[in-house]
Amino acid sequence: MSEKVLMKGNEAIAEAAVAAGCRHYFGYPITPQTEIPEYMSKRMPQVGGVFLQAESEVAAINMVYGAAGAGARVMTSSSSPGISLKQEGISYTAGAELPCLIVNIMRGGPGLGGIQPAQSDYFQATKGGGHGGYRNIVLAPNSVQEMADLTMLGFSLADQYRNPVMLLGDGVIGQMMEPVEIKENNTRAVEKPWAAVGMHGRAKPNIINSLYLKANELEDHNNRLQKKYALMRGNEMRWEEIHTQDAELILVAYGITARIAQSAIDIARENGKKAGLLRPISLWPFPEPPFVRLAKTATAFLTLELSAGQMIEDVRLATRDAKPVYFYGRTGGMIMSPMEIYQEITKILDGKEGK
Amino acid sequence: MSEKVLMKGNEAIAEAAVAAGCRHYFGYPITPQTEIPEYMSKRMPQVGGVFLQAESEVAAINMVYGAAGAGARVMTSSSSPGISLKQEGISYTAGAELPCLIVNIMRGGPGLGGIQPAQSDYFQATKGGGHGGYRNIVLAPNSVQEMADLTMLGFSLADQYRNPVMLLGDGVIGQMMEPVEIKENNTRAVEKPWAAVGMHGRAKPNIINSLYLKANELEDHNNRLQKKYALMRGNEMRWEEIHTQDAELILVAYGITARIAQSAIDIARENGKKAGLLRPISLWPFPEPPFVRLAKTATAFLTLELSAGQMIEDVRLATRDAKPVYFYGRTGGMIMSPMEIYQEITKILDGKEGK
Amino acid sequence: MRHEIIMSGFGGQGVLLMGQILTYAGMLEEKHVSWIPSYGPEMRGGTANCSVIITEGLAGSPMVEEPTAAVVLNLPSLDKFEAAVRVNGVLIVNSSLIDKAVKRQDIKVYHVPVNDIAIELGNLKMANMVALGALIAAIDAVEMEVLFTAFAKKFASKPQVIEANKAAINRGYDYVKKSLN
Amino acid sequence: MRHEIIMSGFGGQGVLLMGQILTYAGMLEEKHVSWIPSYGPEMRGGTANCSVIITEGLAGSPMVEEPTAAVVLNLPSLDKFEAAVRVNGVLIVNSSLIDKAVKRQDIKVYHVPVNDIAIELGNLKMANMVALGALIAAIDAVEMEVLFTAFAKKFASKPQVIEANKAAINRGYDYVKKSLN
Amino acid sequence: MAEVLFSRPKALFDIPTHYCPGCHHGIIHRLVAEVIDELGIQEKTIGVAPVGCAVLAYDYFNFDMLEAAHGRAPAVATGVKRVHPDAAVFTYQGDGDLAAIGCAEIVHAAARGEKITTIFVNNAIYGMTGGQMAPTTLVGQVTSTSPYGRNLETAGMPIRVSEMLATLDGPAFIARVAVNTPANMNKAKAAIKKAFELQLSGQGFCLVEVLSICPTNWGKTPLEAVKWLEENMVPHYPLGVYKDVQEAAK
Amino acid sequence: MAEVLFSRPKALFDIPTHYCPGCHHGIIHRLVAEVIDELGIQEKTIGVAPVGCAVLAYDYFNFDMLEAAHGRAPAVATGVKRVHPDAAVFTYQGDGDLAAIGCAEIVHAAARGEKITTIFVNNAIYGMTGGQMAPTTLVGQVTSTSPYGRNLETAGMPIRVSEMLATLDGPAFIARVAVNTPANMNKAKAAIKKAFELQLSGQGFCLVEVLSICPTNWGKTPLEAVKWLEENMVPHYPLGVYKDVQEAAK
Amino acid sequence: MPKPIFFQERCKGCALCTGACPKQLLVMSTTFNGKGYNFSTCPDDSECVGCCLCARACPDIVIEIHKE
Amino acid sequence: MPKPIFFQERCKGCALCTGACPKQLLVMSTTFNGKGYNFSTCPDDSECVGCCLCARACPDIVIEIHKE
Ligand SMILES: Cc1ncc(C[n+]2csc(CCOP(=O)(O)OP(=O)(O)O)c2C)c(N)n1
Ligand SMILES: Cc1ncc(C[n+]2csc(CCOP(=O)(O)OP(=O)(O)O)c2C)c(N)n1
Ligand code: SF4
Ligand code: SF4
Ligand code: SF4
Ligand code: SF4
Ligand code: SF4
Ligand code: SF4
Ligand SMILES: [Mg+2]
Ligand SMILES: [Mg+2]
Repeated sequence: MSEKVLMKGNEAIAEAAVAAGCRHYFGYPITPQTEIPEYMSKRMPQVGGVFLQAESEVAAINMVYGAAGAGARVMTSSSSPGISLKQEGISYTAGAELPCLIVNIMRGGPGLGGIQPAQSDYFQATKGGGHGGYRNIVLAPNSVQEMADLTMLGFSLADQYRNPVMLLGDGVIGQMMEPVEIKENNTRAVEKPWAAVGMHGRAKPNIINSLYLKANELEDHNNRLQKKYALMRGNEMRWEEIHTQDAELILVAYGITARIAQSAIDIARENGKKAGLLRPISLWPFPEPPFVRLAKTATAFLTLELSAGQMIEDVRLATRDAKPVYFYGRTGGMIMSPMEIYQEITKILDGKEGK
Repeated sequence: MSEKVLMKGNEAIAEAAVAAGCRHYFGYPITPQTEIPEYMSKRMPQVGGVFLQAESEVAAINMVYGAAGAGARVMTSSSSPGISLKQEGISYTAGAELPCLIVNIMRGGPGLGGIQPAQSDYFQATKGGGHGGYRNIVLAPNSVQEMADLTMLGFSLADQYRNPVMLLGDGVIGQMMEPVEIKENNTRAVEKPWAAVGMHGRAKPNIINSLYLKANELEDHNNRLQKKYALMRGNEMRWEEIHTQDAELILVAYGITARIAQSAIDIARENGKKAGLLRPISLWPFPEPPFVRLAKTATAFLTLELSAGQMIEDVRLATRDAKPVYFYGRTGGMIMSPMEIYQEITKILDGKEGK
Repeated sequence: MRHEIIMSGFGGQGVLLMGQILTYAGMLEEKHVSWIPSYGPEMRGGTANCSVIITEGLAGSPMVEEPTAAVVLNLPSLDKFEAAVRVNGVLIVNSSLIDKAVKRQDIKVYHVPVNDIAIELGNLKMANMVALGALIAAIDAVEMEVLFTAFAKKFASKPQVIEANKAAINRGYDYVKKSLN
Repeated sequence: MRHEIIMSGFGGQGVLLMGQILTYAGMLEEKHVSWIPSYGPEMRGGTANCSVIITEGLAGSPMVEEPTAAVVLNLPSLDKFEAAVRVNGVLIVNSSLIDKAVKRQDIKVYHVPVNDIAIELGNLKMANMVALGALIAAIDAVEMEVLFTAFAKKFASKPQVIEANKAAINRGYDYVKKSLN
Repeated sequence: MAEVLFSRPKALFDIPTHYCPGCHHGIIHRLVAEVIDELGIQEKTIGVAPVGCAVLAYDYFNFDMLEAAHGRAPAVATGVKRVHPDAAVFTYQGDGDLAAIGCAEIVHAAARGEKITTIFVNNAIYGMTGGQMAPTTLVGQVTSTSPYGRNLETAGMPIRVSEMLATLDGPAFIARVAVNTPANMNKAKAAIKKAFELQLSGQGFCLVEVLSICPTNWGKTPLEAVKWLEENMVPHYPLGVYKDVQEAAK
Repeated sequence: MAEVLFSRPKALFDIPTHYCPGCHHGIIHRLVAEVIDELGIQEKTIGVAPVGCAVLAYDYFNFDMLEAAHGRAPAVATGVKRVHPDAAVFTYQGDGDLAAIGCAEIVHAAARGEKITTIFVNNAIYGMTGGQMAPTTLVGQVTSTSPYGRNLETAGMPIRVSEMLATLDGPAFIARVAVNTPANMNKAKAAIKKAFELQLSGQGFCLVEVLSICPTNWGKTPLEAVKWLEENMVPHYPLGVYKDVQEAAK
Repeated sequence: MPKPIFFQERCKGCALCTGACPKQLLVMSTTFNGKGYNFSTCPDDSECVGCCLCARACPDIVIEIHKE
Repeated sequence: MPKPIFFQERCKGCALCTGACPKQLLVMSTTFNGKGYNFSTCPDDSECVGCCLCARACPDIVIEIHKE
């Protein structure tokens, strides 16, 4: 399995999950991620795993809760409206500290919206679309290869921290095909002595739970969670930098937008304009260190999103508003072209744009 | 109805809604807001209105969607886990631009959590717990009187902007009784020529919808929404200031926490410490102007929340990190005392605390 | 004076209502008042309690941590709140159900057999009103007349119960006033 | 050279597969490649199209706005993409179904009766492969041998179809090469 | 002058639909529109469109409509009906929409006896998303998420919605029909008409399940699909009236 | 030495419960525990607790458990069972949990023939949240959200869950029982036992609906409540076996 | 005489109408309409009985039945 | 002789056991246990037949039936 194959991003997620030892998939069809359940419905029976098409996204995330609580490596996937429906379940999964992978291949909204690519679920993914103040690790691939690699990483991190991990992609990366190498399973095998598997001689029952009726106990639980989140912040920030060292203008983009930004930077450099790219790979924890560093050397930042502006808040927070942070976005499935971005770059570097 | 009566915050919401002409309530019981549906189940039949206990929160928000789309003044209410379940429906309601009031009387989380008061759904309410990048107006009362007044205001704003409005309370304000005057209906009567009421001679059907299959049309729709949101930002920021003029330290708190902070400020002032309170009443749009102004006169901000820290991001963004922003929070239903806050004030003003 | 009062007892003992009537009376006197119950499953079979604030000053936080006065109608309530009462504060103990001794020396303690008095008056359910009268005697938070008005307003739809409860309030009041002599 | 190619036609005409095989070939030549389909309900009964990038440079954005080459297998596709083709770019037109004239003068246009050729070869379904051959003849994006390998790999489980399709690709290729003379 | 024996009903706009060739959605739309014409209720009809292939129904029907979230049409219709008790409110839903994600909403609308009409198009598959298994997919049927055929052991038997809902007290009328033959089409139309009439006379919840073809995702020509429906769907989903308060009252 | 004729089952911890005086939840817990003891499956039992008064069931049962979101116990149990096909997996759910918010999940677990057991405690009310109307509340019954009595016109008739689910092909066993008399308690226990046995032998989904009292929210003493159950609930919810694949096979 | 009138550009070529005509009068074209479909035709409508079954079978309301 | 043994502090005073005893042997106390409930008692257990019905009726497993 270490030869390159041509795969859709969605398929790469599925095959990487199989390679990572995921043997339980629960999901519900929705464009543009339906290739994931479809692929799983083929593959799982072949590897002795379970593919179950749930009656809804709500049921799917709660099946994930059950399977994760029972000790399995498990995943679900959906797209924007379906992910909204999973918010209660995600909060429960985070509250009960259950490891699992949740994939959101974003489409345009709000509401039914459309089925074309978007990045307008950034807030939902990173700030907690569910209630109660939990955190998920959020990973944002920008290529089919990363779809596969971050899937494996996601399972590792989920088990390591006993926490849900969200893979946040967009319709473009989900639908596009690129060469990809599905690596051999490089995830850690983790013991799950806490799982509800039947007592089988164990003295005390294992309980999977997020209920703490006494306020002080719930606060203790939250404090434990916050400690864990601090640990994640310390260890799990991931990003990529391209041409940032001498850059006057730092483009900030994730997922497909980062790919387009890269093309735009090529054009800019050809035209003697010093633009660079800072690509957050972990959207939560948001990779603050490079922002702090680059806020010293660059003159401005330009956040690019397929939304009306969400990550820009984290960019401003990470840079402590030390330098102007500009924004350019498209919504509803419209995708910006490298040329569009280049024009924004020009406007800023030629000083025609107020902040 | 203009005499003062003693009412629970939850009841004040319900009675104010009745006074505001709301004749359709759809909801599902959940502590600590069940007094709202209970009150409505008594009152609605008396005023010829509809009380319907839905089969779930998901059904309830979609009934609201239907009733709002059919032109009614309508509301629902729930608490944290139930609000998570409504996220898809809220996104639809925002996407289809339907006016309605959604009440969240927050309790501790994540997951099932507990039933004691909390403020850990701030992100969900203000950033969009649902998908697709919409905005709701979010109002945060800090007394039973405001529960009533902001309910009426909420209905007005919802109709005015054709947008969902969320009333974000906490278990304390929901459960506490205070004297309250249910004012006479001061909401504007708004025509709803767009509503699906049957054509009755109209030439073209009215369609309630959030689907735009063509990306450019969905982008146009989003641009229209963003324009509306900008209008709201311009017109609907609300806040209260207490002792801020000469304050060195600005406490920032909403809802019940603001009440406690006020007591703490009393103690501080008695002890010669210049603390003041900036209380956001609209959490979205977040009231930036006073922050910008006070960032010039004060030396620091202290954000107080019944959460692990959510509004603090908006405080930092609003102040542009011009002054240190400290944080103190309790979670899980634990409530800070004025004394606890006073100690934080002391630490900061006596310079013992690094940012 | 800022009164911060906790009332606590079994689920069925009517402590929430007792607090509401006191709060209502405070409102009628145009003071700043608030009432807040404990809520949740612990109510079921367990104890119920509420916090009442009556003040002429700032309303502020409705939560009571160190009550200026507490009424405890059963043993678990005594165990829970004895330590919390503010120095020089007041503790009304339902001596009909609680025979444990109060340890605090720095507060004023009134032992009132509210159940017995209520039974004597013909209805155990009025024990809460007996306790309320006792509390008012001890802390003078509101006028007795206003308290009666509050009760009457609350029970406007059941005028037949008013007189008996008024008597219960009076009996509790007198019991404490007498002990003050 | 960075090839940015759009292939477009009816839902059933196999344009997505055609793009995948080209992309596969590009991958076998160790170039940077990407393929992305249009998706959604417009596929149903309407047109389908895909974008293919084959380049030795940076992969970058997989979206194609101004194709260096376009293959249009039906009239709506011509209407949709004619204007987009880059100056000096290539347009392969399925003349079996499209008799509308191409207006652009600044691009290279090849009219290939791919349906007719495919029917002649005995299977209308191979029209896409005829078009693919024609495209390669026009733009030389990959080696023909590699293209055959790509096809063979893709259809490893159906070896019986390989030869016929190879013939179809060749026929398309020859048709264009001949017209170049 | 020419007499017109058959033409488009008024309640349907004169525009082409996006449905695949042969798809029964088009016929079912027409029957609904004919009934609305015949009852003369176009002006007071409010429809609720599903998420499914019929998501654009509001483009075709010529009366007020709301587009519901996937599966929630009965809840949306409930909201509408409670505001306009005199309106003719109906939902139009596919089998994924109604029987999978919207299962709770349809059961409870039925149980409440909500005075709405539901047109339930059962084509044994998720059409719009490209042919995944539905709760009504037959055992052994190959779909894109049951590539080895629906497996009885892991996915269970297909749900018979009409039979299940008929056990509730709230429904006034429940029937299963098909539009595969002229005779069945007549029965289908009669059932739809009754389902509107009983709603309007306040009898309760009314549902008509229409067996339908999805040639595209079944991988069949329309004529093959009709045959498959007759040979495979009808045996598992017997046509007939499952509940009728009017008949019961007689 | 004293022979012990009756004592606490092993599968129940020896601690007091939070249930109200007289609440049948305690009896039903005990019956489940007795069955688990008798079948000797404590070590391989995995329970799923609901949100409802039984939310703390995991404090009382002495085996592995998961606390599910409100209504989602069947989905959670499905996840568990698919990971541990040999485990005895059961959900314990109230009527609000199972019949209202969790309606889709129970219907689909039943339809899939998911090999789990469901103990469905029908007390015609939302106990935990303080006595609101449930889908199973009787017409005319006063609750905190039906203060004038459940209104047939606006809220519909109470759902008979066992009858509804019995129309599906997936269930192996469905019975309605009560624990109001010694004889009924015996039948209840026998039904629960069968519902575990048939799960373990892989027959399919098994559900036992137990009529139960909520003296607190019914506003009655426990003895009055038992009487009310007999006089009001049993007539609308007839006791009996609604499905039994074993009997059917005979 | 009754006869079927086709709105040819709307036809999707599904052929359901051909199966519905009791007189088997309808035939699919071998040429395409603007959408690219073979469309339904009635080469000889003289035997048409005006039963409308073809029209009712058509999902796309391609056919009207007129009577002179 | 069989007889009921009460775990008195667990009793919630619901009285379900008193209704269940075929011999009507059980009586609620007039005093309270630590939880504040009147508790069930068997003032004279000599007629107890060890049927266990009281124990089975108890939701709180307050009663064990022992036999000497
Ligand atoms: C919450 C949510 N989940 C999933 C989808 C994706 N989706 C759209 S239509 C559909 C199924 C449609 O099938 P059906 O209801 O049977 O209608 P048909 O297309 O067959 O007429 C699905 C799963 C969605 N839009 N929203
Ligand atoms: C999503 C969600 N909605 C609502 C609630 C509040 N809630 C808790 S228990 C309950 C109903 C319990 O009733 P039932 O299931 O009948 O169980 P019982 O208490 O009667 O045994 C409700 C509505 C919740 N916890 N979560
Ligand atoms: S996909 Fe199926 S259901 Fe949808 S329009 Fe096409 S044939 Fe009809
Ligand atoms: S509220 Fe009702 S169901 Fe809940 S424990 Fe009390 S009696 Fe039992
Ligand atoms: S109207 Fe009848 S006879 Fe005439 S073409 Fe149509 S189906 Fe045939
Ligand atoms: S049924 Fe209609 S669409 Fe189909 S072939 Fe006949 S006329 Fe054309
Ligand atoms: S065991 Fe039987 S006879 Fe003895 S006390 Fe109990 S119920 Fe009565
Ligand atoms: S049944 Fe149990 S709890 Fe109830 S009174 Fe008897 S011993 Fe006590
Ligand atoms: Mg379908
Ligand atoms: Mg219940």
